[in-house]
Amino acid sequence: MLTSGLSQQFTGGRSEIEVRAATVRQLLGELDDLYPGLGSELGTDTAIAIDGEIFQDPYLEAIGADSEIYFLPRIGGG
Amino acid sequence: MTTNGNGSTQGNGLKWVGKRTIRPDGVDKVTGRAQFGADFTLPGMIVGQVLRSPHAHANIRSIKTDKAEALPGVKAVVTSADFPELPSTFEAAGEVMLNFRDMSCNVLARKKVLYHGHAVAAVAATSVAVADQALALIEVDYEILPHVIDVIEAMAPDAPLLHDDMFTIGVEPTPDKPSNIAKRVEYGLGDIEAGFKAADVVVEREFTTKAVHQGYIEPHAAVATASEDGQCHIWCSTQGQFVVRAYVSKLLGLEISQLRVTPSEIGGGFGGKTVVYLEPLALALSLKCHRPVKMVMSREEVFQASGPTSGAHVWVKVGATKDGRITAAEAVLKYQAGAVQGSPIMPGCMCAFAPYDLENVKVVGFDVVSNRPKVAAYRAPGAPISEFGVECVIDEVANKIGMDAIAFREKNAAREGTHAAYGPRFGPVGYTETLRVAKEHPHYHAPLGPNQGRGVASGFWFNIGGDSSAALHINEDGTATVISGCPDIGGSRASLVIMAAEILGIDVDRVRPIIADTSSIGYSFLTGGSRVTFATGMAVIQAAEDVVRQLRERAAMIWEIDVEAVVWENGEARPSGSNAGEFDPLSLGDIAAKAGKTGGPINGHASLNAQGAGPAFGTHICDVEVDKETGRVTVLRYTAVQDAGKAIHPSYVEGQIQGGAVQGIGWALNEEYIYDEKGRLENAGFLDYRIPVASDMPMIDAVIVEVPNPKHPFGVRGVGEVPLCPPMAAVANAVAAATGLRMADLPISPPKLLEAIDNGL
Amino acid sequence: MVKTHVTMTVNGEAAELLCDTRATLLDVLRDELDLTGSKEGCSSGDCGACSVMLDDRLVCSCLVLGAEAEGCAIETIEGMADDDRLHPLQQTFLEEAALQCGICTPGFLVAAKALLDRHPDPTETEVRYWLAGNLCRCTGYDKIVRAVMLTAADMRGEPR
Amino acid sequence: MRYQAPGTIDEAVAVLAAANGGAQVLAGGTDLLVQLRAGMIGPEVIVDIKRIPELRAIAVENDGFRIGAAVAGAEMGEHAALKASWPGVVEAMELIGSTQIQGRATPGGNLCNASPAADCVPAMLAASAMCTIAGPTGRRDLSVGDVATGPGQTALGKGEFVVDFRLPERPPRSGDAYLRFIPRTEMDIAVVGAGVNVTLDNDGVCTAARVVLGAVAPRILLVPEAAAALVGARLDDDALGRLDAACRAACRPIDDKRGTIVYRTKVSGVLACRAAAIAFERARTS
Repeated sequence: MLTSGLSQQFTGGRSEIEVRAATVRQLLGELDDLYPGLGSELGTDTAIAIDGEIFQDPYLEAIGADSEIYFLPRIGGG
Repeated sequence: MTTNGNGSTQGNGLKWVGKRTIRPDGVDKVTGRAQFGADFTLPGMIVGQVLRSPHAHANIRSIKTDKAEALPGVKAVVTSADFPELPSTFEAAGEVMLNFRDMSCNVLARKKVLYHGHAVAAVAATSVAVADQALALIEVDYEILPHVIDVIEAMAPDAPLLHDDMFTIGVEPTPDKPSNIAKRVEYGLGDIEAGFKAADVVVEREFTTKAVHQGYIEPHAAVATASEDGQCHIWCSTQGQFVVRAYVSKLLGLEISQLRVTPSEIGGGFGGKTVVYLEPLALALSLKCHRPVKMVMSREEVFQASGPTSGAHVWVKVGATKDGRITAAEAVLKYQAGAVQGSPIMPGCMCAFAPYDLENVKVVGFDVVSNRPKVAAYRAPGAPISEFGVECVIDEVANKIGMDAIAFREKNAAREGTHAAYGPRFGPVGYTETLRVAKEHPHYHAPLGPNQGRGVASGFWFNIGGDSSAALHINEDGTATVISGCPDIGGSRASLVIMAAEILGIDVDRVRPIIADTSSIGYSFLTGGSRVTFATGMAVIQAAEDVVRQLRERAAMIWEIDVEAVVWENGEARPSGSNAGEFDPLSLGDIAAKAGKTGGPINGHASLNAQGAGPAFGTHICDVEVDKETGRVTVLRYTAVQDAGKAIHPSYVEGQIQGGAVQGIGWALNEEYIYDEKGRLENAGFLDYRIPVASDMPMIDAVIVEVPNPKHPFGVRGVGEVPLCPPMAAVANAVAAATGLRMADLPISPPKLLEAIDNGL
Repeated sequence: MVKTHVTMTVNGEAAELLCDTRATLLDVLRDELDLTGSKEGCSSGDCGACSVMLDDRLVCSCLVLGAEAEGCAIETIEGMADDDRLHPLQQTFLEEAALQCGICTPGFLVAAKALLDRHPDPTETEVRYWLAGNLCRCTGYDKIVRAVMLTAADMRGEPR
Repeated sequence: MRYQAPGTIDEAVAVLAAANGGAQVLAGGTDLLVQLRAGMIGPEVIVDIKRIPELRAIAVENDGFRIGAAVAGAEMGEHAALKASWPGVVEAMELIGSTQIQGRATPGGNLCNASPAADCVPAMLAASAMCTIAGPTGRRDLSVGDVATGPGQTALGKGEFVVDFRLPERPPRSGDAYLRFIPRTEMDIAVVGAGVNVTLDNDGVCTAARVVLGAVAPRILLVPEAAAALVGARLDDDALGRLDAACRAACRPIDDKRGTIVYRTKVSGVLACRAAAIAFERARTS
């Protein structure tokens, strides 16, 4: 499970973290426990790619046992 | 123009999807009847004008408005003192997070003017002449400060500082000195050092691009009215009535329910009408005088004070093996944000290498403020800039290893399952199909004459989904009305009614669309990011399916059979089979006529947050001829291939591709913001900000490839953004082929190219 | 404010008004006569969105004073369709999707009609140069030029 | 601001005199209205000269042409005889702006706007055009080259205005041409302009020439050295080389948003040579 860009300042540069969670909401909670502030940071303005599919407003989306998750900035557009 | 169907299963058996129908709003727009922003009037309406900064950077010691207020005919004057001071925090507004202190400061300068043309005060008066006199009576005491325009100069430690509270985000530890660098971002995979070691050929180059304006022909315009009980209404030209409502209510401290926003027809936006400029000013003025206030920007104001996209400095390094495999790719991007933070640096970084399957990649980006207007979105915000540099270097690498430019791209192309440079794996994508179609296109094999050259470049954009609402009303006679909340900027009404007619199985002419104001339809995010046909289309489809379900229920009631025994086909309810019973089919009209007797009106609704937007790729081919005595570049032939997923209305898909390509050619050859030594914009008009004219261009062959997006019922991806990504590199690569010169600084204007030719650069 | 008395014919109808001497013909059409089909894109003659016919000459109405129109015959986009029948150019623009946002469309139609009234058989290059004073940012001009060429052929009675 | 549209030259002179300095002459208005809108000018009275019949006429006169100062560019382009005799002058006028601008823009306005980049003036000067100026003290003649004295400055006195242009009779075996460079194909202000007018003998040797450059100095530039490079020569590489060098040497351009000193200097020679080639060809076939 990878995070990149800004959130690295919370994990001290670590970009790959294993977490047990069944939904995005649980995942963010777990991350906050590991790295205080990270979960809420990611919860506010971040999109999540779960196994390649990007969710702009993730919250209750289900996460599989070995799902690959990426945190991305939300995309706007012209 | 041809359509390369690509085994799109969704393409089969469709009655309306893919047809070139007449757009529902067309007649109004060819007769002059359509009402755009500046065409709207209200009884008792007065006009507002804006006082703008003559300086690039200055402290505002004081603003005296008493003389202006005393002028007969002046009804209201506003300055930043009339706007609540907002904290510098990112807050949700509709779908996006924004720093409202920055937005407020851009709408009206507070304490400081940050660019030439920055709004300082606004006046409402009984006529433009009186308003202009009043502006002249406003006394602003400026303390002029040193300014900085260029992005590299703005990053220098001793550069004039725009914001003394700006400490670069994204570097550890956070700097203790403020700077003009708002943010540093980084993306990467693998080990680039090892990757470059494994390369046989490495190409490294610096590029610069200039700030360019979206160049919509309709200037910003708004009419606002506020009643004595605080109820407010804005009519304006915008890409999103709901974001105008969110922004203006936040900027003026209103409750959202107090404000209703009605979008006019919109005369172009390309991302530039996703923010607010006049709307909050007009409403603030109306809140003071309770008269409807109309404000329209002049073309000069549009250039001075509305958002161009970033100018940038781009460094790209790519390494590859002799047999054409990219081993490492690296880029550093420095984007101008304008006067306040918020350049499209993140998408710029994410898109830079997105078309390629790379094991080792690193992109670092900087968001940099300088004394220019705040940038606004412009088609695929940020992507065309980084992709220009990357696609030029890709071309050079291919040349160095003696490989065909398309073959080299094919060998490294992102496919389904490829890890995008920004992380996640791609689902089904059509990049390789666009390359194949480009390679097989006659254009790619046509002979070239002396001083002529051919260039190829590709482009990528994510496309987005997001919040959309739609309603579908069945009228008593069986006709239908589709109601959506997204302004129609380039034919989306046509695609929405096509999708509704397809699901209902009725004639497309029996479905009429309207675009509702913020009080008449559920929240819908703006028209942008190539999302309307995808996301709002999804909402329309779901609303239509909701209606079909109700129609089957009504038919079941009329026939007194189980609803499961009723099917909906070609606009009629039929018994599912002989055992369901023998009934004559009921048309939509038959059922609509009995609606009152079977439970009341039949209406469908859908509100959703569309996920699963399909990433899209395009590949362009450009032929140019260079006049080596004058440095003029003439575009002789242009072909643009793009994966649309599914073209609901092919003509408007082609139109998006052709328009984007020509905007990109303008960006490549002539368009730029020119500043004098005092930091004043020198070319704030269509005379010297040179957008392409009809006689500059050849026909643009738009070729649609269809690799369906599995997440959309018809396979739609979205088309509006991608076409602006490839052209700058396609033109630069063609110029390189014609002259042997690598022009790395845009625009490739005649003086620049002639100098390079004469110095054999 | 000094006003000038002006009488003119607009789309065949007599119009009489007092206009501010600084007001352009475009201001008069839009603000006094409520003919908002002619658009203001630049007010400097660079975009052509305000194109009208003045005594059978194609002009930018933003570069003509209202007062100058005294005694003149003006034709605007509002006068292009004949009762409920669209002009062939209007019809072809719809069929060929030669408009996207639509803000430049009235100017293009007025300018294209002026071309076809003079030159029924223009080359693509002639069409592109004749229309060079009409800016369009949406279409890249392709479908507009095609629509004008196609209409010219139709009006010459050539089979498509 | 008042608007007046006199019907005769004398009326116009009277109106202008009465306004003593506060008046602005309006011909096509394609520059004037932009300046008015931008607040660059604020006249008390606008004097529209388009209602004066003589100023709207093109007449053949002692085998030359008399062109009213308020004739529109499109009208010059539609005048077959004028276009046949002075194609360079007509094409220069027709280069100004769009079809829409051509419906209004006039040679009088182009001259009196006194822009160093005016398109029709170099061609007119190459053609040795004279203009008639009317004023309180009567009429006088002035070469088109002497009307503009600097950017935005003219030699016209209070109450004076340009009435018409006079093009001489077209001599046999002579031809003219005008070329300009702009970044786009239309709608821009000239970065460099070059007008050439030549007369040849039966062997195709140049016996007389005038070469004029635009947008490379504060005023439109008549370049006798460039003309000398052509006189006595056929259109060969030597002559073109001398023409090119003479033009570059004569340039005194500036760097601005439309072009650089280096660029304007180089391109002045390029355009002069290309215009000369067209003028020679026209002279040969005339």
